Amino acid sequence: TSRNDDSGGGGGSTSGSDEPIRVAFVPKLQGIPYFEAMNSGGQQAADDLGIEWLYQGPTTADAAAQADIVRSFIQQDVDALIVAPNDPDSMAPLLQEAADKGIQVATSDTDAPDSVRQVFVNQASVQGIGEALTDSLMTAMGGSGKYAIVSCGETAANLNAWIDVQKEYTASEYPDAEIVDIVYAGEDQAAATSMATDLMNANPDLTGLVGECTSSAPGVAQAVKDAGKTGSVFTVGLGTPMSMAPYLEDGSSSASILWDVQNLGYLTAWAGLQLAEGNEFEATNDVSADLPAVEYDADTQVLLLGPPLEITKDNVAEFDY
Amino acid sequence: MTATTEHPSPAAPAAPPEKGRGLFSRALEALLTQRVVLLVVLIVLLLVGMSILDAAGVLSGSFNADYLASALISAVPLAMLGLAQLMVILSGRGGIDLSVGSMVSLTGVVFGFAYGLWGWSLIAALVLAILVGGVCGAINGVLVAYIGFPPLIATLATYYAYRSLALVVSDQKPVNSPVIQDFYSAAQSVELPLIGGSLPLIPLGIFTFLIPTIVIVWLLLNKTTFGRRLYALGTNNVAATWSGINVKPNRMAVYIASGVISGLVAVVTVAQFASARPDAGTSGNGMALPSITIAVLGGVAITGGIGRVAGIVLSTLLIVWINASILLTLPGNDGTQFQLLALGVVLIFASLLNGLTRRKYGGI
Amino acid sequence: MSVDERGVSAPAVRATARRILPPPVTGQELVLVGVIVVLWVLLGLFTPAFLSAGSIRPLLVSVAPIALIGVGMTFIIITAGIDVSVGGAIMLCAVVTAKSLVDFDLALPLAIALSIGLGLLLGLLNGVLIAYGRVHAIIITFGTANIFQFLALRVFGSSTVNGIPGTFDVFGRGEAGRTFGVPHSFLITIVIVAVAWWYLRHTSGGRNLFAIGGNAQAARLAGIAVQPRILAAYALTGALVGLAACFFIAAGTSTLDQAVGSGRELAVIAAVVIGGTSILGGRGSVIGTLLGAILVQTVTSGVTQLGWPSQLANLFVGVFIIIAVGTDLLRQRARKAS
Amino acid sequence: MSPENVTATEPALRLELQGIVKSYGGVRAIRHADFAVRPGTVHALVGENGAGKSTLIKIIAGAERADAGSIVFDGVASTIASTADAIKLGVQTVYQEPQLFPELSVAENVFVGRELKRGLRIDWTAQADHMHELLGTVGLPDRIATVPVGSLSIAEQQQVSIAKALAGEATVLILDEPSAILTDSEIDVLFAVIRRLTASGVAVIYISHRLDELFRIADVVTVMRDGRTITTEPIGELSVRQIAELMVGGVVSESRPAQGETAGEVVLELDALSGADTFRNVSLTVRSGEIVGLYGLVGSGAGDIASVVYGIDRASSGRMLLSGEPVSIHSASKARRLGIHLLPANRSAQGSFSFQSIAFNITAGELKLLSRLPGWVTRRRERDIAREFIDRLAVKTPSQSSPLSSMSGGNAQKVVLARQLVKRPRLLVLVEPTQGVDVGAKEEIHRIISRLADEGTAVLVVTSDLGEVLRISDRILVVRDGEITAEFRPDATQVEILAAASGAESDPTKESA
Ligand SMILES: Nc1ncnc2c1ncn2[C@@H]1O[C@H](COP(=O)(O)OP(=O)(O)OP(=O)(O)O)[C@@H](O)[C@H]1O
Ligand SMILES: Nc1ncnc2c1ncn2[C@@H]1O[C@H](COP(=O)(O)OP(=O)(O)OP(=O)(O)O)[C@@H](O)[C@H]1O
Ligand SMILES: [Mg+2]
Ligand SMILES: [Mg+2]
Repeated sequence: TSRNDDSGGGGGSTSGSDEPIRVAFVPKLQGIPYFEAMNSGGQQAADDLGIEWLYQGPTTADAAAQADIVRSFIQQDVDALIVAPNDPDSMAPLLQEAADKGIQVATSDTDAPDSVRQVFVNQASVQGIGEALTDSLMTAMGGSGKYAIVSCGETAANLNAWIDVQKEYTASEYPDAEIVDIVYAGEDQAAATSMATDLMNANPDLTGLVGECTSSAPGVAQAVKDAGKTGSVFTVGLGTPMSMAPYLEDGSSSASILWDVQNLGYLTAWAGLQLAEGNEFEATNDVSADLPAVEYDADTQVLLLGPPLEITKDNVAEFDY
Repeated sequence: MTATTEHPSPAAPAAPPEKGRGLFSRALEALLTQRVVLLVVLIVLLLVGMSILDAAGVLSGSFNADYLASALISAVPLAMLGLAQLMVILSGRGGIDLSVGSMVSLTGVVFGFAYGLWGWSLIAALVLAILVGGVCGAINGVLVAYIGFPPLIATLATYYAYRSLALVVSDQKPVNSPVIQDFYSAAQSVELPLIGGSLPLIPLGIFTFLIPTIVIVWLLLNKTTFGRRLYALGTNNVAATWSGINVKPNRMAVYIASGVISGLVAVVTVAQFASARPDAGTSGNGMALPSITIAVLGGVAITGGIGRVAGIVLSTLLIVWINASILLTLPGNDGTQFQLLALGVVLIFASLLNGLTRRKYGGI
Repeated sequence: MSVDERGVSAPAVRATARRILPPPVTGQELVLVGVIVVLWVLLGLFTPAFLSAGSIRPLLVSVAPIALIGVGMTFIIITAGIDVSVGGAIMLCAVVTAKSLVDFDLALPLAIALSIGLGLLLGLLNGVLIAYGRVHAIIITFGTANIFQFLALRVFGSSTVNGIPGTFDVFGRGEAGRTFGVPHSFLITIVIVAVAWWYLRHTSGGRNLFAIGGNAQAARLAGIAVQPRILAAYALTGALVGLAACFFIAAGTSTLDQAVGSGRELAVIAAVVIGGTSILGGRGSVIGTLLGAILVQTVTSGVTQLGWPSQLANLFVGVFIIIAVGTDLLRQRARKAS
Repeated sequence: MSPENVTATEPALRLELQGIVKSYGGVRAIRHADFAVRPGTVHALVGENGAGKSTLIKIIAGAERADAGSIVFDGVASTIASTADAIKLGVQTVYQEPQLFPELSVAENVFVGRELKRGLRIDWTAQADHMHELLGTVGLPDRIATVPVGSLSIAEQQQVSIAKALAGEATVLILDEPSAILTDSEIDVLFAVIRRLTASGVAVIYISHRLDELFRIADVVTVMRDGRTITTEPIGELSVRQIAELMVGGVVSESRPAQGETAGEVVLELDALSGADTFRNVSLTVRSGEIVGLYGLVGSGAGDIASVVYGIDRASSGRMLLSGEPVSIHSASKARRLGIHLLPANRSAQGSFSFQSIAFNITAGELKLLSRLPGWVTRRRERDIAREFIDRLAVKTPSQSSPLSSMSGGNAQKVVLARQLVKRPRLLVLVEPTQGVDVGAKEEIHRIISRLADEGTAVLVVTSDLGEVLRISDRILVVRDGEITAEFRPDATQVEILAAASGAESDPTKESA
């Protein structure tokens, strides 16, 4: 068997010192603007930093399909492997396998806490996102009223984490506001729309809706628009700029909470390079012109992109994804 | 050869042994009319082709035994559920089980609770998983065998019901604990004792779950009277009744078997994911449609009465290895997209080839 | 053996004529109407606004595409076939149509024609392979489902289709999309269901579909052109998928993503079987299918409007499939017994 | 018509086939067939099971395509590529196995593929009208029109198939063993129809194993053997015996099988047994070593008695005793455990595992015998058992692993019978044991039955074949309208028995086999 010589730097074609450093990133799901934007950011970094950026994602947001891809990257013996796990728990052992083969491992966008990942590239703190969502909805709703959340995958770890923050934060900061229901529409826009409609019918006094992910954010806005309740029911969500633009324009969506996804991709690629070269992270790192001071928390091993960013009709045009 | 139970067409055996026919023409006929042979050939072609590409250095990673072996980890649930479908589809009357994925999710969660949270022993939790799977399957069985629901409908209904239950009982959070984290070792790749050194690491699940299941199902189908009764009622339900076969309990049994296997797969999946996910068997395309695909690609006649264990094993190997190969051949999103194309083309090509040639060689 | 030599009096004949006519509606359909009425009344009582236009209209909008494809699926299942590729076909038709709406700003008729034409093409592919390939429909359509999905993903090109214009709003968005307050997508569906019902009941083409599903061999021996008819059933379904894809775009947001169509095949099949069409072929009705689609949508949106956990909806869908088909089974038992 | 005036007025040929060849995979169904039919004549086609009769007519009907050979129709060379083509030419066919649609009503079945239309619509009134007339012609009640065919008896289904063939305009009418499952009175109706058709110039091709009836209806007879057409003669020139010998290519013994008069103790006793609404207080006994013939016209309820004895149906009242022990049998498996075996009437539906091997089919009823270990099977035992019975019943097959679907009706019947004999039964019930079986095989099956009896098995033969019941029974019980109306000894005449079976209205002037 070739097992032993493999860990050296495997496939004939890919080994060899003159080759650039190879940083691989596995998104949760391919073909959605969010991760494709991360990809273009990573590509950008690759060009700037002279590394090879490998990007491959499953066609369904499915832990098993993602594992197959991770396995193939391990087989390709890349220098750094970074994953946005669909299921953190199931990713942990795979990262272990990679590490055992001498591959530098990290997570981005979604963490795998109890794994051997050396760093988590965090777009914004869970706290930050949850609070930003709540705050911008509350500004629209005037600090009080009933609202509901249309989430996506029932089991999506980070969505559920944000929702928990929203619950607590709303309770503590906005005593006059109340979350009346939380529903799960999967990655399905149509389902998100009709569930949002049902929620408005079920709660005539509903004045707010949150679209917790990139497919439900435009979904809830569309529902409000169709119901002709623009201006009386306010929506916010985690939507990618271009998909949200029309709704931000016509006011059916008040704001979209996101972050500069391309920069997140850039930072991810950069972090991969640092790991591959064995560099330590500073407390604050000068990554690029856009990212002059990225903070690193050595205890939690987290690189933080920065505070979440509120996209409104004023700045939505600045983004091309 | 088990012409006795397993020949889809009168082809090979029905033809009187003509002296004149050369070895080649008989080999060709076998290739064209027998799925198992076709699958073996396709697998060989794949391996040879990929090795050439590898030698030519156009692959992004080395295509070697280790990779093939590590890819087998996804073959475990696929093949096991394929075997479940084999038995169910064999039983005829439109036998099919759309609920396997949901049963995996549900039993997985229950297993997770028992083993991960209630601190049950592995054996106890395993038995529980088998029981829960068996009960889910029994519900399908009663609906189909005793009340007379068309299987597709009964299992479509329970597919919806079980997946929803899995989410409800788990409060839609993966069940998790250190114990379950460590349970991943049950899915890890290991070195075989003795000869192991000269072989690649093989996922443990192959030995602990898949091969035992293969052997048991194969023995059931080919070496037991239950298998005969199954083929009989799958071929002609009425004639089976008139031959003194109690069709209802036997038909029910295959749905229970399907549930039990799903229970085992649930355990495998918990090990693989190192957590009990309430959507383990239903996320993405779910597990039901792929397992049915494996079964039909393996040559199981959807109308019942025809199907072989070897076909399931081989079609799983083919699919798993094709997918693994594509990932090494096509970088970026293309890779995962072309996996879909490959699956579709192989499935249609194989069925059409056998379907059409069966006519030439005198079909059913 | 000529038709004219009557051996009986005219009234007697007319009586027999009525007797040999297939029944206009099946018991199953009546049961479904009952169940739906009861559910709507209950939901009307226990939710603030279920029976309001603002709730019923979106319900009809989501019913339309499922019922529409359901009509084709009913034809197919009556011939003892099945099509699990509709999900992939929706995805492909939707993305191609949406993209050309964005890129070329197609006029409405062109866009519809494009979508239906493409769907028809996909249906023909299924039909040819199934009718002439001697392979069971479920196998072929499993295969084509993957291929359609692949093609759709290529067209998506690892991105979503953004900024889809409101060309399809006439199908049910806003006042322009309604007549007498009913969304046009639903009205179109009703019309197509009615035509399909008449075709299945009163034309030889329709009756022959039942014959094919009942016993294909005997149908062939009776001189029916079995293969072309089967082909036609899949082609029809393809065309309807094309139209339904327009409905999906119309009901969706200004962004189309890869999730479109996924899992719809099961939703359609569920509607068909709840509607009393026998999966074994030879028996079925498009009205039942429409009712089945309405029932499923009622359950899912009912659960949300009642404020129950949304993940319970599927449980109820499962239960209703059992109940609907179960009652059908029991009534057949009863009929056999008597 | 009599053969004489046929040969006198030589009408042109309606249909002529030459050098027809057809094989299925390895099986050479037709090696060489020449066949010509004249309008206005009834042309009988006879041959042993597997001779190729059905295959030949399937080629005429467009259901199969010949590998070689030519077809000339009304003087024009024609290719019949599909059943549609054949029907266009006016070829109407009644197949050996009824080809109907169980879910659809009789009315719809009759008009499938030949609907009467007004514009796009089906003209239901015209169909109802025509329907009424057709049902009258084939002797079925009018009310049956709306019943789903699935719920009819095989005989009724056969009559529906005939009505179906009559629904379209016919130039050639093909009947493949229509009489096999019809009662004599139903056959009389059929013959009346045939005579009307021939009078109006239709050519009728008539396949049957009941050689005696050919002399009542046929003008010309063609004999097939091993896929070849051996000879074609005016019926008058041949005797039953000659035809039989041409078919088997040898000499047929007329000898009645030896009958063991050693009737032992009572095995089966029915005491005032009644079925749901199929038969009423039937009492009978069958002793070991005795062959009891239960004769009844189709629909008389004789078959239903068998189903109850075998546990397929339930008795509504009365007792059943096995060797004096009262038993309640509610499943076939229970029946078999008690040593009661049954050969079902409908071979294809109730007997065959069509695409499974012959060996599988033979052993399917007695899986326990396939190994010493309970629940286990070993292939060697299976092979041995299969070989033994293939030899004992002289089943014609290249290999025991051939699928049953590749065998002709008669050979398939032997295989299904073998299944009942693998384990020697205490009581063997045979329902229409020789239906659609040729003379040679019929003899063998009868011989097998009486050998079993001699070895001490109690045999109950349920049949509507008068010759058969007289030939093999030690005692004959006649069933009419669900009741046992008479008992005869085998020396009774056909006329007596028929009278008892069909009430007064059967004509006693019927020539006997
Ligand atoms: N390529 C393979 N890889 C792994 N297992 C295999 C392979 N081929 C066959 N097997 C296993 O070997 C056993 C024999 O296969 P199969 O069921 O085809 O037996 P068979 O050829 O039908 O023999 P028999 O005539 O006794 O039934 C089964 O357990 C099957 O799963
Ligand atoms: N579909 C088939 N596949 C393979 N062999 C077949 C098929 N149909 C018929 N045969 C073979 O062709 C030969 C002729 O069959 P055919 O049915 O014509 O005989 P037959 O004269 O009608 O016999 P019977 O009187 O029993 O009906 C038989 O040997 C049979 O095994
Ligand atoms: Mg085998
Ligand atoms: Mg025949």
